[in-house]
Amino acid sequence: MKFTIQVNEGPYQHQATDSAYLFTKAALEKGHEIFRVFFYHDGVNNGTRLTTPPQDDRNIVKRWSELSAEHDLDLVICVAAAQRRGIVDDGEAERNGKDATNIAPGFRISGLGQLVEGAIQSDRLVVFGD
Amino acid sequence: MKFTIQVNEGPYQHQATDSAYLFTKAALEKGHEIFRVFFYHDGVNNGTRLTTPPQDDRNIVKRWSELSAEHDLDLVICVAAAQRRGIVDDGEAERNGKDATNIAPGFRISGLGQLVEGAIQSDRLVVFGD
Amino acid sequence: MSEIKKFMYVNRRAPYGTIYAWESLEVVLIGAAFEQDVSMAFIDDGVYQLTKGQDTTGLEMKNFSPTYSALGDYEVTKIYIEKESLEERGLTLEDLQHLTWEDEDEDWAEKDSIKLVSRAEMAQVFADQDVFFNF
Amino acid sequence: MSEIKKFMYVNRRAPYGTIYAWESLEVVLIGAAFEQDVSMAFIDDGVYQLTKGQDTTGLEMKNFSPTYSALGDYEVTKIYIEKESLEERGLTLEDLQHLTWEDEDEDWAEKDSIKLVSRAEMAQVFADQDVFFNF
Amino acid sequence: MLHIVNKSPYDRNSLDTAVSYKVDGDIFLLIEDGVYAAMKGGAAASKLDGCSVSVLGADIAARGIAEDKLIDGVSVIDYAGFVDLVEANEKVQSWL
Amino acid sequence: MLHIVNKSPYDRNSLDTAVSYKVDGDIFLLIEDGVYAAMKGGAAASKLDGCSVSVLGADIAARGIAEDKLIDGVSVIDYAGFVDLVEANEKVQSWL
Repeated sequence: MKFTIQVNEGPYQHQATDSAYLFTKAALEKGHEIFRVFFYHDGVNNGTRLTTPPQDDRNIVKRWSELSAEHDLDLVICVAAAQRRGIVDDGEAERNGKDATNIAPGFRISGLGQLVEGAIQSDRLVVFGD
Repeated sequence: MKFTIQVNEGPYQHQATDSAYLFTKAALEKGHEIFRVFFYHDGVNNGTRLTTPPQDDRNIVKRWSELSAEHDLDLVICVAAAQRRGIVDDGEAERNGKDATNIAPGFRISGLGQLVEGAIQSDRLVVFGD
Repeated sequence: MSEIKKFMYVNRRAPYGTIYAWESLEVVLIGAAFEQDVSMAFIDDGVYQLTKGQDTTGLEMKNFSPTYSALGDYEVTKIYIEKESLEERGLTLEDLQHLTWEDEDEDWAEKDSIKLVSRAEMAQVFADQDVFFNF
Repeated sequence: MSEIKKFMYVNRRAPYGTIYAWESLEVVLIGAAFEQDVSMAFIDDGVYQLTKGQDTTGLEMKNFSPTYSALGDYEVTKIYIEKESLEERGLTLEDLQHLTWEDEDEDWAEKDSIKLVSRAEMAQVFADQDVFFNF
Repeated sequence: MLHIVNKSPYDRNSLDTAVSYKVDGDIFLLIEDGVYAAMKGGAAASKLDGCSVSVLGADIAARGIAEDKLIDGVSVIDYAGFVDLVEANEKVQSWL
Repeated sequence: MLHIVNKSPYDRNSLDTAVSYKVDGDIFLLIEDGVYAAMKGGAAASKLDGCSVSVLGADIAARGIAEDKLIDGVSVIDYAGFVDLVEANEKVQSWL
């Protein structure tokens, strides 16, 4: 079965991204297809490579990046939400005159249409948030 | 009178940082002293210079930076919360091997002791959050 | 391509205190281009999103409430408002914006978009949907 | 320097669902070095922070509940737990960690840190504080 | 004590909790989504019975709440008034 | 319909709302702080009367809730079981 996952909260503050990750991993392990993981609202903050969590805690961003690399997972960050919150890739940096980027490996920035398309193309949309 | 302000949420998702800003501005206009604004939890996300909010909306980060420049306001980002969420200055970048920084002008990263000191040195601590 | 799906946007949050109401509206507007069968439900504090006379000047925030009146132009014409949620908050339909759409099959006659339903009726509306966008 | 202030840390959130409980505890531990008169209150869902037997393995999260037992070593010895909040949740003190401190004035005798109080008593405890840290 | 409540009373328990700690002389300031509690005709309005209540004018305006929709006795203040309240009350709690 | 509830019933109204939309055949999955609703002896437990309820095992373990502290009839599932529930229910709502 084909799933699209929506994540509405950033790392560490709310459990939403943990639940989404563990659900996504379990779905992949069961042989399902994850059509897309869409990061919306504060969820875009999951896509920064600049985090340095404590050694004895999980690394939420890295976990997503690694899962993406392993399963060719499409991790999409909403561009409008990202602009409000400061998640930037090379293209965004150039367009908006930013002097740095912070996007993490495996994530890409795109429009809200990607969420809608995910909902259309997938059998299920599962939303994780606050 | 001397105030310390604590901000627990990031820009745009929750109104907390708006309320904190408007309160801080009003306190300064009335001639009070703002000993410190301490950004904790997701509040640290107020301190990234990489945001590009829509033209017709307020620029939350820039507003804080400008208020800081105008009133020599001490804007402190909690280091532990910042590390979890990816807010980085030069020192943090070097310590944690990060290839970019994103801290906004007027903000500095320091320890939780700065919050406690703020509470001790100020007449009032006012917390804004979710 | 898949067939047309019934999309339900469920709005349960007040505006301005959090950004969910606004960012939800943005999905609806973008999603309109995908020509699905779209409905919106306003329940619990979500009914506050549609109140008349919002003026955000003092908050220095963008007032996005005028955008709801554009929903009809985007062919979002099924807007369910829950009676119990209104009543609990001391509101009536008079307190909310009057949202309409123009029916091109009937010489662009202006029609009401808002359907006032009970909680029990809303449960039936929900039971008839395919995809839920919860904010 | 100011005189000693009465600091009250008010904990109203469950652990793990959000980070507030943990990041609140971090302030308490750091704040202990400043030698103020510290109290902690656990009310509403905050009482869940102290439940015994927390095992976060399945969530891949750090289990910070053992840290509460170190509070006594940091001279945080006034831990108020609200009776009504416990009862509403079907909990008793037996379900919570037993927090203690050692009194150096009495040959390091082990004493209870936890004070079970009613809501009315908690209101009086609050009335006696100087600074509130709300999480 | 000044109690600051910023959450809708229909969504969260924070107003319930805040008023349950009321002692003589306490003041309740409603900001952000907290202002909905002070609307006339709402089921939550009675939670404020016997309380001294202020609301932030900018927050009610943003939400389309005219002053005549507020329950009797509520003071509408601006941010300067908010600052004054904090100054006037030695103890301040934010019921997040 | 699968209703997913992730908030404490003592803090938020989301469980109240979710169960008020129950129709025959609906299933309630409690995750994150939502699991507290299923604790025996809690004032919120009765909200689940007549509902088919599952809870995530990892979430109850993290919160120190032994399975024998759960109200009768609750299924404890793992994330794979969560995936199965989503697969088995054509409609899924997250009551955020």
